[in-house]
Amino acid sequence: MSQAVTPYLEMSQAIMEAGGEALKKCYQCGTCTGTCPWTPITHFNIRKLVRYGQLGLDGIEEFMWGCSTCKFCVDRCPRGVEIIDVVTAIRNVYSGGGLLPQSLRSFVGSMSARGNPWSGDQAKRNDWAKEKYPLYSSDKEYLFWTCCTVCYDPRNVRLAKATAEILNQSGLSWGLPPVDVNCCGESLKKVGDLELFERLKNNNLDYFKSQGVAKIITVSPHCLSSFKKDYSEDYEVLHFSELIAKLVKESKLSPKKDFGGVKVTYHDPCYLGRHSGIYDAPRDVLKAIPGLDFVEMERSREQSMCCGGGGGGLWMEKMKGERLSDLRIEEALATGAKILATSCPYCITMFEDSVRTLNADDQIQIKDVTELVLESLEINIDEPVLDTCAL
Amino acid sequence: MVISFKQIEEKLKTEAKRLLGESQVSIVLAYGKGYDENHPMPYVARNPSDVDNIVFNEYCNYNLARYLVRYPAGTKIAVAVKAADSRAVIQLIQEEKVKREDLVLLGIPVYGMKNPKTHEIIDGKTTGGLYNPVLYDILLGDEVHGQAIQSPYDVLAAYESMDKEARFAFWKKEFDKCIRCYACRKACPMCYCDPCFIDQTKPKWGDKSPQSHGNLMYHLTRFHHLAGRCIDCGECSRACPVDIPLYLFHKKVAKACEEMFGQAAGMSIEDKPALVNFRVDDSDKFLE
Amino acid sequence: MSFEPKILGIACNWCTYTGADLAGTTRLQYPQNLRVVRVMCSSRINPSFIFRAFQLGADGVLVGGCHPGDCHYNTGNLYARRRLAVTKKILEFSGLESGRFRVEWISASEGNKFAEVVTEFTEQIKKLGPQIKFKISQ
Amino acid sequence: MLKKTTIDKLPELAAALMEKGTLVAPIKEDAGFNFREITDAKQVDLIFHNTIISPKSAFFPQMEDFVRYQTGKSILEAAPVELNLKPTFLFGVRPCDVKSFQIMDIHFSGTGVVDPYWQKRREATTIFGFAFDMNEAADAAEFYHTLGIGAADPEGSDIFMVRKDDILMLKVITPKGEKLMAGLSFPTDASADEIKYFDDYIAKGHDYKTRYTCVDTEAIAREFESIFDNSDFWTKISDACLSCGVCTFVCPTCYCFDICDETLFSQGTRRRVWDACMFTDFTLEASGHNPRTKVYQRLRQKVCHKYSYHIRKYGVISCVGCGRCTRYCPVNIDIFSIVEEAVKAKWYKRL
Amino acid sequence: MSRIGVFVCHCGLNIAKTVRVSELAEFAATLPDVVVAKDYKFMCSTPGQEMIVNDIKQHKLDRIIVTACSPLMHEQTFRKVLTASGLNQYLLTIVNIREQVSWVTHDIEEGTAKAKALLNGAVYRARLLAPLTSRVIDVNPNVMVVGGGIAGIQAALELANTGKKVYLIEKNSTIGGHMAQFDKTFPTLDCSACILTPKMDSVLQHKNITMMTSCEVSEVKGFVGNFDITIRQKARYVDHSKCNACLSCTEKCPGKGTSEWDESLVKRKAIYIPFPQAVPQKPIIDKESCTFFKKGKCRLCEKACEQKAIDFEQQDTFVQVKVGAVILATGFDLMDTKPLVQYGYGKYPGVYNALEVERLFNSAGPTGGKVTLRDGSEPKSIAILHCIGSRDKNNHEHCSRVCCMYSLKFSHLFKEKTSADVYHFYIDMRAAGKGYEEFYNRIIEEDVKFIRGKGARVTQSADEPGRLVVEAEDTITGKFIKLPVDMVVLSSAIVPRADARDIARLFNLSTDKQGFFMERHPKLAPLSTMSEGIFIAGACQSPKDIPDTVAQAYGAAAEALTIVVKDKMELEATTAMVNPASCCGCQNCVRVCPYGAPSYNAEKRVSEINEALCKGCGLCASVCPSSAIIARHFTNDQVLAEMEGLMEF
Repeated sequence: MSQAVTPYLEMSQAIMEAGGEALKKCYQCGTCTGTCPWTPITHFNIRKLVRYGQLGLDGIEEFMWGCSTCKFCVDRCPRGVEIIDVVTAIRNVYSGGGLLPQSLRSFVGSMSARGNPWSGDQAKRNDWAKEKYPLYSSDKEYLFWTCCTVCYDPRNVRLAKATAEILNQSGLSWGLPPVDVNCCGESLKKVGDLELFERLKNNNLDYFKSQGVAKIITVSPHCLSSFKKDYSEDYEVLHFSELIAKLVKESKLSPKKDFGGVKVTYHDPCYLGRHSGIYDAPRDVLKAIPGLDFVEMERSREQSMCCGGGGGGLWMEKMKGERLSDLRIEEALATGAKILATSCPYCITMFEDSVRTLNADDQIQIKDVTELVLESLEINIDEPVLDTCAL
Repeated sequence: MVISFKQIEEKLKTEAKRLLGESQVSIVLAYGKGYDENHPMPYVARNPSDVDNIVFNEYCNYNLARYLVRYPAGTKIAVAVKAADSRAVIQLIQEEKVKREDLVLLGIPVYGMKNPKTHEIIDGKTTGGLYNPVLYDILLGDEVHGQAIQSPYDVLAAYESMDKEARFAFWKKEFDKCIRCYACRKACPMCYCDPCFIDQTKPKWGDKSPQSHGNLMYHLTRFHHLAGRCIDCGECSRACPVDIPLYLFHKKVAKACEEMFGQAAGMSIEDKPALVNFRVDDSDKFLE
Repeated sequence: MSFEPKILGIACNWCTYTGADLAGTTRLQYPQNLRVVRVMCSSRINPSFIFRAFQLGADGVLVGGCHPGDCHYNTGNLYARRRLAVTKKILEFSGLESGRFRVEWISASEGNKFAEVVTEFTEQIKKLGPQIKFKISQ
Repeated sequence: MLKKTTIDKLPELAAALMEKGTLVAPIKEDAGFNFREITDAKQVDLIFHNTIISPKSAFFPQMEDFVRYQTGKSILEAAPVELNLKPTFLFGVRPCDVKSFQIMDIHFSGTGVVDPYWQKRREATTIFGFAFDMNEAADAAEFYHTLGIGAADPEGSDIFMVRKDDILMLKVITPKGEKLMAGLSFPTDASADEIKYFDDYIAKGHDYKTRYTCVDTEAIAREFESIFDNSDFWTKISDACLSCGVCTFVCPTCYCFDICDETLFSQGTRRRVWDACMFTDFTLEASGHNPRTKVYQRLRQKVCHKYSYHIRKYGVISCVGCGRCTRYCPVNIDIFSIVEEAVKAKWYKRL
Repeated sequence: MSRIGVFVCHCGLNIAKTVRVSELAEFAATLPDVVVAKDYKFMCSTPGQEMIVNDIKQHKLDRIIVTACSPLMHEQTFRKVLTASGLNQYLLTIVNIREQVSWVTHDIEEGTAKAKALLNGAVYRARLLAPLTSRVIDVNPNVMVVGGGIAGIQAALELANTGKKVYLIEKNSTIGGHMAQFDKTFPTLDCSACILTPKMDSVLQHKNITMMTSCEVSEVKGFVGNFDITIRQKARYVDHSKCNACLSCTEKCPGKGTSEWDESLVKRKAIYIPFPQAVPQKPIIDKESCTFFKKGKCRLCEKACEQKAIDFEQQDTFVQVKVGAVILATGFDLMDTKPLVQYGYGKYPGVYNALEVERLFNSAGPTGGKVTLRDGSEPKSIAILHCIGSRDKNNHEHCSRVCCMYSLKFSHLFKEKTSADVYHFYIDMRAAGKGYEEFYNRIIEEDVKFIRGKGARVTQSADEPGRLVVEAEDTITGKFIKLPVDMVVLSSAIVPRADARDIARLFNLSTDKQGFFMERHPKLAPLSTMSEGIFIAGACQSPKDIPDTVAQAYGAAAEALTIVVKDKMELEATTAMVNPASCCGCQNCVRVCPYGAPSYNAEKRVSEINEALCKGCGLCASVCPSSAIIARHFTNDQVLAEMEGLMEF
């Protein structure tokens, strides 16, 4: 017996006021679900989520956390509905009532208390740099914005160091932000805590304004997208792969070490590709490194598959068989590549987990583009690599 | 090296004699002796013997382009053209009043022409400020370089910064001096309409009497008719017996046209006069 | 008695005049200082009309035409845009307050825009006061 | 008898005249001097060579309102414009300009029908002639000597003035001048040698050389009649001419005018305005036909009117040689050279 | 000197409420030249009109001013009144004191004052009104129909049957258009060729129709009633006058070209007729694929032709055609779905677009009507994906209207010709035409499966090579469907012809956002356009099915007939004219006129205006520096006088 439900329009009104007004444009054609990478492997159904939002039906909370904001559906939607904004709005309205899943509670708690998602001590933010690199001051050209993940996560610290070393090599004037800055808040916003996001954003903005920051380099596409879309426009924000591509083209950086023809394939992070439209820069860099045999995966560029880390996915536990990063690793292995290169700390983390759970870490290595460039410049930043699983 | 007027005169004479001798052209428009040295006159040489009366000195600043429309279409004419005059010829070609192939342009690069009334050097303040002809077949002397190139519109700054009341008072005083002798209209190479709109009686655009409103209508409409066509030769102001500074207003309209339509008058034969042309993406800001 | 300006309106038959009629049929109220001359196209407006209007004592002149691209004679108002722009520059340089001459693109369906523009323009002219510069004193 | 005053007392003389009526004298303007009604006595000074527009504008103004009428009503009921004239003093008129009044009198009052406006203004005006300064060279454009006018020719003036350094001598010529001078208190009588100086100055005036060619009016008229059909001559002469209206508007002996109605709302004014034979629509007929469309025809008309037809009709050349037309012509066309060229070989040599 | 009659209308209370009409009439009486000034309750009523006629006769009036509603309302009515009373209809001025005075103010003082000012302006203008006679020109009786599809054929036949001469211009080598490519038509499933070929033949036989295939419009001059159109006759390299259609030349030809007619599913000879019932049934040579043109030798077809009809030196020729009206029926194209990579069109051989499937069904098609895949095998399961590129902001926002119905037709034909299972991936099943819903029910009963969800992706099946997988969500169950199929049919968007914008520019039409021709009014004038005498019919105006297309063809034929049935046509009298005495030959008018009405007469060195081309906008009159151009009824002095009158009080 199907119990009758009545539309609860105040709820859909609230969702619309929280930024989801595109809700009303959807004519339920199902293209988004058909396109969504999660549909085949989970019971998450984005069209149904939007439908519940349209009529304000309850029971929405079970599957509103399935979306990793990979923007595949937004690109395909024939009505041009900004589905990510709808999802964010729904999460904002519902999470207000404390309906946050267990795995995200520590994430949001650390954000509000320590200004970073990794419960890392605020003061130790720049410890990875060991004072080897300069702090930003207004006379410098670039601010190298260190994403919290590359500050605190041992695996991703290598990205920060690699970037710093390459910047030194390039002769550009740059500097690090001080410890009192906090997370760019991209994932926090997608999780729905808009109020906290504003606070973190304003704190960063005050720092930018006080130092007269104009150009920002970041290694994380999430910071890139957050600065470009949610912060004010008067900053020129570059992903580090774009800068390397420019430097290589202007032959200010010349990769030397030959990798001996090893096969490499590239994964387009959703926030670098579909969100920010940068596809060719990382590929140009890889092709500039001698001895790398570049091969393209079947689902690449605009069709690239998500690693599952976006929209708070990095902090949510997913059951085995329901992880996109596993599928992506299999796709990479199918190309016969020995190295899976990408340019986002979230993807690096997700792939490192999957390659271990699939115990394929001997068949394929996960490398960030910056690491490959560093290696080809024959600069060694290695200390004993901590095994992240031990954490 | 200030080009000596004498050298140019000699070259002008030899060229004129050659062109008439070989009957490449039926008339040569140049400058001739007046009732004394510093009052030369425009002169038409029809056969080689006339060439001896040709002179060239620092007072020969007439724009000979205005005589071109007086001769029947197709007459082969050689005309001596200085910088501004060559732009007038280009503008006439643009408006199909003369054909390029009927003309032999004797370009005169010159600096140091003087205003006969004030004896001051004529420069960018009252004219377009160019020294070398924009278009010519034969150049009677090497190009003038090294003179200070100042924008012809600098002189406007003082007037543009005036407040509205002062500027209206200034122009009212100037236009009240006008005795409606129409020397400015007849001196202008671009004003070849005969009869002019002000001569019409049906409709009567302005009264014939030299009152301020009749003068205002005549002058403002003429400024509009020359919008995008005036080549800033300054002849109208020099021809005016009561010295009304008409070049100021023409410069302002020319500056506005250049800013709005991106095209200066008489600079290239391919251009189309600004006000008989349009661009779909002309911005509506012009009208704010 | 407060100053009641005399404003001359020149309206193109296909768009602005029809828009004005629409404002009438929809009973929109607007000040009655505007006196409209109907012409077939905004490109019919000779700049000398504008100078003559101010000489006849108009305190303000409002020209209305179709939006560029919608002209019934398809390029008419594109020429008009340039010619009226030059007219505006000439009036300004001659010392007339630039607020007294205004060009608006009003389509046949924009009755409300017509009423708004007339109301706003009348207020603006009231602020500027009577126009005595060009006016021919009898 | 001869009176005299000093240059620095001129303002008092001017003030005195202003009390008696309207004083019209040359005033400095941007482009040169022009006769204007004086409002402030200090404006009057006599350091000009000659005015741009001739003093004819004092008797024959560029715009003269005849009658004001209501549109829609018959013009017969309209009231003519009353010429309420105060006595006028035309101060500082050069001898050649004074002579021009006599030529203009032929047309405005000498040939039967009298033009009331010209006549009233002429009678109400006392002319203060003013001799040229003979120490200076004559202006390049002037050629009044050719027309038999002396640099200090008192003929036609009511009072004639000669300046010697800072002394200004005034001699009464006509009874009108006499009556006026009697009314003026302060100019003192001149001393004997000043009188002698004054008379010598007048005599010397006649030999003062300007551009000169012996002018036998009869011969000139015949010459122009014979050359009338020589269109090459006239085309060559008029090659440079713009056919604007400057020469006719500045000329003291040009008197052509046009009558036009200027209406506004329901009032209209019929007024006379100067016209120029050089304008294209001067001879435009109602049918649309225009006998003189070419520039050379119009220039020929202008020159022959003064140097041919006028002689045949009134026996006098309608030109006083003031040189204004040559000085202000935008392309420096010189009527004197045209006359010389027309009569070329014969008369010039015979001198 | 003029005797003006002023007639003020109360319009019931519409005007009288906020304008003191009697005071207005008294004021009018005081104005100079006003002989009669009256006010009446309803001027546009018959008694009102009679009052004017009587007053004209009685007071010998020669100018009439009607102070009432907008001229756009009743100017024609009062012009007829003047004509009836023997006065020239242009000696009339309407003063708009309703829409622009009484209805826009509540203050009767303001209203009356403004009405007086407007009336005063009208009196000043009326004094200068001149009688005008509108020119009459003769109308060319012929009509041109551009586009030989069903719309063009239908319109041409209708017009030809009325006795009018019709020129039917077709870009392709045969008429018939897209309809000739179909096998069956919905909803009646009658065979497309059976209902179309008879019409094509009657076009061929019809004495009033001149059929011009392989032709394109290259230039359009003239105006309604007198169009002068240049047609480019493309070189066919076969002289159709000599050819007797024996087609022996096509047998010998070695050339291989992709057959456009069969949507390049199959090759065709270099000398070919697109399909057996092509009209005209005479071949043409395709330059790109003809070995003679490519390598300079072969000429086998020339040898095979007894009629000696082959002519390799043939050039494009230009034909001048004069007509009175034009109907554009240029049809549509199917959207190229290659850019939509997610559907794999052009990448996977099993993916077809709608027209290709139509050719598969057609017995004259590449497979002789057998439904086989590109590798010849018979598909066992077929998926038809609706709305590909249509109803999609990123591609075409419009709904292409016919895809649902032809998709249903496809599924019927698939069921009939193969034993395959047929699936539809749709969003809404739009079956709104007559007999459409019934057709939909019939198809459902033929055991066709409908999945309510737009096809999201087509990929190659991992486990069964050669098969495809359609991924979509069945939004009814909310389940994600991965359907393995052999063949995918994309019902892609219907878009305007590639050269639609050029044709629009030739005929001075505007096109809408999607590129279809813009009708004058979507509801009240769907077949006429902003250009007088140019009409549109069929899919070139917007996607539509055959019944609507034919209906529009009838309509357009009727509209064209209204023009060409009369042999004379009255032109607007308010055109412009040049006063040669004042013209200085600056040619500004020639440069600006959008209609090319003014032309420069070189000997007289003055401009002249061809009044037939002139639309009366007055642009030339305002650019003329010596105001030599008189814009009749809006002359310079009339406008100046009106302005003076308006500003007097």
